[in-house]
Amino acid sequence: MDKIVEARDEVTVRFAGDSGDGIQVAGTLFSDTSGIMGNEVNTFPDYPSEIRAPEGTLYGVSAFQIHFGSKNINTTGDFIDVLVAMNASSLKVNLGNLQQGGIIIANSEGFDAKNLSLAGYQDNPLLNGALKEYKLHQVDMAREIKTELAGQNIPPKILKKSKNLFALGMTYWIFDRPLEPTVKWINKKFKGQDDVILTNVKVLNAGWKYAAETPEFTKQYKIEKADLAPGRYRNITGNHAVALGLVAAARKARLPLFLGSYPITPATDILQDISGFKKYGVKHLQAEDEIAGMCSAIGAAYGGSLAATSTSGPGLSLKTEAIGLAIMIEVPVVIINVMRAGPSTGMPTKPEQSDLYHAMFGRHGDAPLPVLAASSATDCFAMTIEAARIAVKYMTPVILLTDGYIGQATEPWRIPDMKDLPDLQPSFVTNPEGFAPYMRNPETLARPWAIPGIQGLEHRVGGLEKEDVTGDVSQEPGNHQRMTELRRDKIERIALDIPQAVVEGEQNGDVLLLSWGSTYGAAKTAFDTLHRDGKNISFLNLKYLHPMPSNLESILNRFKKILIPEMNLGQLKMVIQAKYLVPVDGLHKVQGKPFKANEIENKLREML
Amino acid sequence: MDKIVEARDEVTVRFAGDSGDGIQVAGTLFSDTSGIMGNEVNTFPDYPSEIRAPEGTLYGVSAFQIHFGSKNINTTGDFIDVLVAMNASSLKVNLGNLQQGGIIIANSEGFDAKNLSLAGYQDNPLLNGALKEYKLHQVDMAREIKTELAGQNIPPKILKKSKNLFALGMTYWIFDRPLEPTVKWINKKFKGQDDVILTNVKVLNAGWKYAAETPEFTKQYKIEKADLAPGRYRNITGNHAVALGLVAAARKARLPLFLGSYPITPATDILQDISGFKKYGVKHLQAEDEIAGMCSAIGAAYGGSLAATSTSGPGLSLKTEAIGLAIMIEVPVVIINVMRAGPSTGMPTKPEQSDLYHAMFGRHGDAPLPVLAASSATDCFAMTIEAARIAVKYMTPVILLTDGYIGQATEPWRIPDMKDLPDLQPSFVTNPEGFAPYMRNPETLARPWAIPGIQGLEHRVGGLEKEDVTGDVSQEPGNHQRMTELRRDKIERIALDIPQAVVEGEQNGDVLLLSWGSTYGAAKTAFDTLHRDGKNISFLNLKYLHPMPSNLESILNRFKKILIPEMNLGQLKMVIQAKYLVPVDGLHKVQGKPFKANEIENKLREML
Amino acid sequence: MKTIVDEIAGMAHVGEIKYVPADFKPDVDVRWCAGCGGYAVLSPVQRIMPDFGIPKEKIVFVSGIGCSGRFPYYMETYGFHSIHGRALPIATGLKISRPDLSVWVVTGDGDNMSIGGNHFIHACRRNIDINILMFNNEVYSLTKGQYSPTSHKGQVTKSSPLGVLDEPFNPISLALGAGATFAARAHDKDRQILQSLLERAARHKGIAFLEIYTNCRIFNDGAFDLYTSKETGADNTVWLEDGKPLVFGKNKDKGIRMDGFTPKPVSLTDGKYGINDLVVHNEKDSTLAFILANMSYNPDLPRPMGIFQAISKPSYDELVDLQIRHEVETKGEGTMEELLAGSTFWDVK
Amino acid sequence: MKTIVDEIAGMAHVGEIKYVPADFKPDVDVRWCAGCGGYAVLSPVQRIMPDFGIPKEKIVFVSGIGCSGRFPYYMETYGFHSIHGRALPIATGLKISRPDLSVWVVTGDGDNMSIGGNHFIHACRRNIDINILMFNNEVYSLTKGQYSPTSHKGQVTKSSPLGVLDEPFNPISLALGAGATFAARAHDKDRQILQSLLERAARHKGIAFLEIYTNCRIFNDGAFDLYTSKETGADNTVWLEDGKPLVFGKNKDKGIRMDGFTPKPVSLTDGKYGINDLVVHNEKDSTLAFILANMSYNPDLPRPMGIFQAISKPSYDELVDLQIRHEVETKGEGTMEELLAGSTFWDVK
Ligand SMILES: Cc1ncc(C[n+]2csc(CCOP(=O)(O)OP(=O)(O)O)c2C)c(N)n1
Ligand SMILES: Cc1ncc(C[n+]2csc(CCOP(=O)(O)OP(=O)(O)O)c2C)c(N)n1
Ligand code: SF4
Ligand code: SF4
Ligand SMILES: [Mg+2]
Ligand SMILES: [Mg+2]
Repeated sequence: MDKIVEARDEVTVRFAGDSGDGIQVAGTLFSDTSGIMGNEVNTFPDYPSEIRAPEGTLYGVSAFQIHFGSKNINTTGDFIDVLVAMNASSLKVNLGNLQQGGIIIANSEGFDAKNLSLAGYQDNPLLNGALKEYKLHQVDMAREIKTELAGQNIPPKILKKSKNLFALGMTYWIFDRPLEPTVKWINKKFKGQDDVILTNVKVLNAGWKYAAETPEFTKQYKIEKADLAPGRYRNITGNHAVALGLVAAARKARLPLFLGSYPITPATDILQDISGFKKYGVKHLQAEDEIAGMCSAIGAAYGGSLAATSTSGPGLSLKTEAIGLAIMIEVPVVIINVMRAGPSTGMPTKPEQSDLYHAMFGRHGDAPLPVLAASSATDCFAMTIEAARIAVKYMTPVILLTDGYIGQATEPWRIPDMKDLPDLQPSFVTNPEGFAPYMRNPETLARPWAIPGIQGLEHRVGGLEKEDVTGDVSQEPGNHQRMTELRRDKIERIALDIPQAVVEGEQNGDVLLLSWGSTYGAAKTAFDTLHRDGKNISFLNLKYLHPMPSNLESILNRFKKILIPEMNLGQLKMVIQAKYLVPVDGLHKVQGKPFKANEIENKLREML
Repeated sequence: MDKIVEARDEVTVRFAGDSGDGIQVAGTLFSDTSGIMGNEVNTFPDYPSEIRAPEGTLYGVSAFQIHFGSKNINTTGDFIDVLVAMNASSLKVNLGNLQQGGIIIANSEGFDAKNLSLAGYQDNPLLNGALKEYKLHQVDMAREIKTELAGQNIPPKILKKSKNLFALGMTYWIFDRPLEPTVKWINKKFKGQDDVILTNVKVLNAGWKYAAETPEFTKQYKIEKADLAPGRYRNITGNHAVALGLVAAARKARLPLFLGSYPITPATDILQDISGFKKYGVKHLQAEDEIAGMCSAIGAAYGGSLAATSTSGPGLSLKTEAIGLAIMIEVPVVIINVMRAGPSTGMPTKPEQSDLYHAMFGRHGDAPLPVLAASSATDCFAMTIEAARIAVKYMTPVILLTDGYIGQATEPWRIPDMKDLPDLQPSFVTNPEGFAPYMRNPETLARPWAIPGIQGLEHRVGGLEKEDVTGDVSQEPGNHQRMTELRRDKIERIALDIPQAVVEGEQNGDVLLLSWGSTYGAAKTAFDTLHRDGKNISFLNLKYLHPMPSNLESILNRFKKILIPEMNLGQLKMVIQAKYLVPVDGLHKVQGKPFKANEIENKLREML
Repeated sequence: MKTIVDEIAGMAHVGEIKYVPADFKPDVDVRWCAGCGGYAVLSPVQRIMPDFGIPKEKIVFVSGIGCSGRFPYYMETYGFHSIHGRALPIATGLKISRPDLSVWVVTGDGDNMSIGGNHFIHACRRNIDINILMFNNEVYSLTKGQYSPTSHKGQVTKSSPLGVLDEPFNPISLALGAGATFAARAHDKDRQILQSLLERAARHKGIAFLEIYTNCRIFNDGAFDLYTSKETGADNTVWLEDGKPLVFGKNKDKGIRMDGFTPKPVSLTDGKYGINDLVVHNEKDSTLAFILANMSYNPDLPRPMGIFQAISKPSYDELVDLQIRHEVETKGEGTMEELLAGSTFWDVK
Repeated sequence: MKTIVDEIAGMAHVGEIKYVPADFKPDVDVRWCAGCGGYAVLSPVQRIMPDFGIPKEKIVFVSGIGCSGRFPYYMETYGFHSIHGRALPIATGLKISRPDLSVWVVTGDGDNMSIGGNHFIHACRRNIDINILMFNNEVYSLTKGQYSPTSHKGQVTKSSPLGVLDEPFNPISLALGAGATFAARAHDKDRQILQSLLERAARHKGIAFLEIYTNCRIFNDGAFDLYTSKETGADNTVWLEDGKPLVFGKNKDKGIRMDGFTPKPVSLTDGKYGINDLVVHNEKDSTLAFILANMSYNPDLPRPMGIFQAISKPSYDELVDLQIRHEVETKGEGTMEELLAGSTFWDVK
């Protein structure tokens, strides 16, 4: 029978099921395939916080959401168009986000008495009509697979494990995606186990075939290629992008790379990636704690490495004192903080943007340092290199803020050519002639990087206040004032060495929407929508939080109202008000979830 | 011969010499005597940062300054009226602060070749007329003492050690002070060693006699009693006042006191005092580090003690993560931070006010807590009790900021009657009926203090986000938003429970001088001077930095200009601008020295 | 002055103190993975609690962060799930200020030996009266599988894809080196012995450190099989029993003999050596404790399990109270008046 | 890729490497108190430096905070006066990233055993190639006289006016318990031996921990007189020499004999025992090292001084390089292209 094909410029699919159901794999494969098909893609994995929650429980639900399209995609999608629910709990948890009239593919086997009660359903929603506003497809996947593979007796373990591929096959049909990339992956993954390969490929096809041949599946959706810049692409998460950015930055600076870190959710990926980069000559230390992580980075920086440390909130708090030392001895350290929901242990697996205060002000003494923020998974690569550039050029620790959302979200990334990346200029000295450890570069105010091994440059540094130029310990009152101001001025000068802020939309007018970090995606989407509607609105995304671009003040003064949506109670709002004395409206979402574009859109409509 | 007696309403005396010269003792005795005479007094000890710097060196100079008078005294004195210089270096270092025409009492023996060269004098300033603008008295104290005690052969050790008493005796004559209090002290101090007592008393008298009988001493100064409220008085430093404040607060709350601290300059006195208070039932732990200090306090608070920790900058940085835990589990901890010059190790023995940012914002996550500041040595007692009051009433950690200046400066303190101190109200629960660990007091929003030992209240707390009311671990999005806002609102409500800000001088007008912490003394003095001159100026001292008094905003809006002098690069300035969107002028002294009144006065004259 | 806390600490328990293990089970579902070694520790703890006759309200479990950190939620007592590595200093402040409480710390190999290492050695040194249960699974589990300071050299984990380079800590040696008065090792497969060691730890006054080999099914499954499995356990472990010779092996046919200071495994069947040639364990001999701890990581020797050392010294919290009592007795309780007045004061009329 | 640092590390020293001790003295005046034990450590360090033939620019002294922390200012090499307790992690990052350097850490009993305790035990465990000189004066001096984790029980200090309640650490036992490959003790009064131990520590590959009793004239004067004075020293210390029996006493007339595992002092003159009955020291016997360390705080026994243990294991920094080299040799040096591309990628035309 023939079916209708409907064109769409964006769609959101969500796979949901038990931790054991292979949801993350299915989602990753779907997004890879979509990338390969030339769509823009934005995905987010949604793990339970328990390692292995009991099967079928609500808090054990694992999900993976893919938002893809032919147009520019900046979020993981506000609402779900197609929900694949492998069991009752996964339906219960995710139904709230399903579009009016959205598609549900339910694995009926996962709606037995046990599963229903664990999900807290009195009776089966698949049968009692509770889902009538949606397009419900129920499939007993296990049975379908069995019949499909009738004859060859597949061990139940493989059966259970391959269900995700069946579901994947169905979605491939619905969105008319090729199976090859997945087949390739299967062959690679199970290399050597031919029977497993065979079974899995069969199951994948079976899913496709099932959808193709079942009359209830009346519609296929076609999503055109997005017009992407030509080049080689891959999908990447923010955390992986940071790890790659560090290696790339070291190469461009011709420095060895050293990472000193302690594991912590959601930043651990970075340490794990780096620990596998031995053949790239990368060194690292899994330290005894975050203090040692930061201190080992300081030691490596003192020795001439591009030194970095990666962590999240509680770890950043612990690094506080050591960061002050790095500021005092003026060595470059890249500090990556993948923000999670606080305070204290808070909600470790959930994203938030509430470490801005600490990054900006969290040190005893007058101790300023540059603070940057990445706006998306792929932006993490560029901003990591930017953090390294500033660190080595200005001889200062730099904090780069990302968060658990962009850290784990994936996007297709155009793989850069190393030639196109900026060269980094470490300010090494090798000539003892007229050397002084605190003699500054008049333009950058950076002190020279004089590392051990250079004959004639023997000198001492430390955390005590030191004399301008000579670096000798000094308590002279005027000197302390001068040095304190120099340390401040050095950082503020960086404003001249960063891109100007850019306003999208009207250059002046009623409302300026100002985003930072991961709120970029939702904010940009909201702006695009309203701007298309011809609303008088403008948009600015801030990546440099300290110092801020030199043209920001004049921009802010050109607007009647300023809105800053933040995943905190108004931290950037407060900083902007303090610096520029302009009133700012805040939109504060602290729920462990990123903004939806429409939440920002609604707030803007109120303001317009 | 008879001499002129001149009346003065205030005088500044500075004793200066080698670390070994007993300068601190002489200064303390002089200030005690002045207190006993009913003057207002303000003193500051000025140690070298080396433990025992080599004799005669410039960096080995130790000094003690006493500013006393019949009027209200709020600083240790901008300029010195009488300088006692026991050696050449002590003259060199302190001459700069001597009044035009001021008095110098120089111990000529301390100006021998060795001492002169160590001080970097080509030739002897006592002889080459370099000091002709001053009233110079040179005395070979050792010789005078010898002749005075001729006959009895005093061991050179005692001789050397008693010189400070000779100098003290001279100053007593000059300012017409009685010797009794000092004689009493000598008797107590050297109890049992009659010969030592005898010698010292003789030497003290000898100094007095020498001044009385030497014709060059033409003038005596008379300083009348200040009109002090009747009562019992003592001299006290800010650090001692904090220690006493903690014990008093615990009594008024009927709680046991626990201090968990790690030694650090200039806060160590507090730990040392408390460690000697065993007979008052006080418990403490000298912890392995500041983290353990804070954590042990949290443990004690959880157990129902009035818990406190005392530290300085680097230690506060280390406590960051643990403070976040205290905020999350909502237990009362009094955190005393005696600020020193930063960043990093900085200048440990010098005061600064640069930890305000960290106190306000130095934690990951949205984690607000109350921040208070003491304005003077004696104010440390009241503000410590106030910090404890807020902590136990609102179940929150509180940071009290003092600094190395008021921490070590002394003032006469009217010893309070325990009856007159406020009663503290810990919010204990004992009744299991309807108990829930996060059920809040509707007025204060404080959760109940449910300590182990109470049958039926068994429950669990922790650093993970928890459900409103029940306190169970929760990741529910709405709950996290609600709890984050509750934690904020609880702190902001305290604004209704603190004194309103008070403006001295005009209630509105041209310039408002706003001081906080130890800048109070110099600012108040500058204000008094200008106000007396009839200038249109007003003064406000802020003790509550977060939350701020509810009437502050309206006050700030009533003035054309606002000046905030701070021993940092503008931290309160930034906070005020952020909160109230009013432009603030800053005066920033980061030299490891407190402001002089006239520095602020000059700035104000510019602005007027 | 009698404080509110004195009054609470002095409250009598209403009703008879007679518990069954179930009284210590709160009605929450335990969120460890199926088959986690944690369960094997939780139940004996709940089982022994009634034996001490301590009222529930006097018991506090403090934990850090890690899978082990969830323990307090599973005990119907007072509980404190603190931050990573800091359970001990929190418990220390609690115990010093509240000696009337029975304080337990539940921690992990990362929580206690990595970030919490300093607090651990200082708690041992001070001999504060706290019972430490360390779930050693030789991996960071909550963060999904990185190596820990007890992971063995070469171990492949998510953060050591090419194998761990660090030497592991020997937790017992570290505890003894830091001055612990009680140090013991158990594992999650022998409930019997685990329970008896828990009892001993609980009854020890002063620091009681119990290392428990706890299998992590997900990230380090089978790490301890050599010592815990039916097949290989008996031949690869030797249980230390006070006053008894060190005999081991499936058929109790092997023993440990000292050759100088070097422990050597010997056969009891080849006629060369008999029972009397073997080392006899003595919990009070701290030198022997070091020797036995030190033999732990020697592949030719069985791994000692049980109590390495149990000696009694006054606990820190006792000494604090003693010092205070002594002061008050000799100098009298201080009054606020004298405290506030200090040594030099004067009156203004 | 050859980095700038490779180039600098590879730079040849210009001129012959031939130093005299004076070459290591910067022209600053030392700001320790007159008579501080620190001087007695500084000069032998300066004296032995020339012997190693290491160019000055390859030597780095890292310190924490404390009187000991000033040490780097007094060495004409690279120096880093860091923050309290953190010298070791800083030195660790430096040594891992720059194995070509000779890295020394100078620390104090508070810096290293109190706030820095965790870093210390982990440095020992990792066997990183760093030489630690710990100035033990059993007090916090820079902060003017509070007790430290090595202060003895009952010691009266500014923060223990009624006497210390804590048990002190035995630094050697702690180091051994943490896995240190080299652990030794010296004091500031015997320059000869101190110098030879400094030499041994410097030449040891891996962590070398040297505890040095250093007298603080101001806040704990004479703390070690019993062990260091002409009169009492010989009778209260026993110097450990590899392969030699443990003989001590003014007239070398006493020795240490093992009674089971318990070291006992015996007379060599009363005819009961002779040299051959005494324990013979063996730097490679880690069990003996524990026994000797453990006897340190036994008042009936002389305090052992010298090298307790010196065994060789590959150092952490070596292993890091080895692992990298092995990877590069087996898998080839990675190119940025393959790294950036990852496993799944596609091309857009
Ligand atoms: C300050 C801080 N750093 C890091 C973390 C992340 N973290 C949580 S648990 C853990 C390690 C847990 O290992 P272990 O103590 O062995 O417990 P297990 O999960 O194995 O039982 C880490 C690194 C944290 N929560 N806080
Ligand atoms: C984070 C931090 N906490 C506390 C201090 C204060 N402090 C400086 S040195 C020191 C102890 C020094 O003792 P030790 O290491 O024995 O050195 P010593 O002065 O005795 O040589 C302390 C507590 C500090 N500088 N930094
Ligand atoms: S991850 Fe391992 S340690 Fe954690 S609960 Fe699961 S099995 Fe237990
Ligand atoms: S205080 Fe003690 S340790 Fe410090 S320099 Fe003086 S004598 Fe040496
Ligand atoms: Mg573990
Ligand atoms: Mg010391």
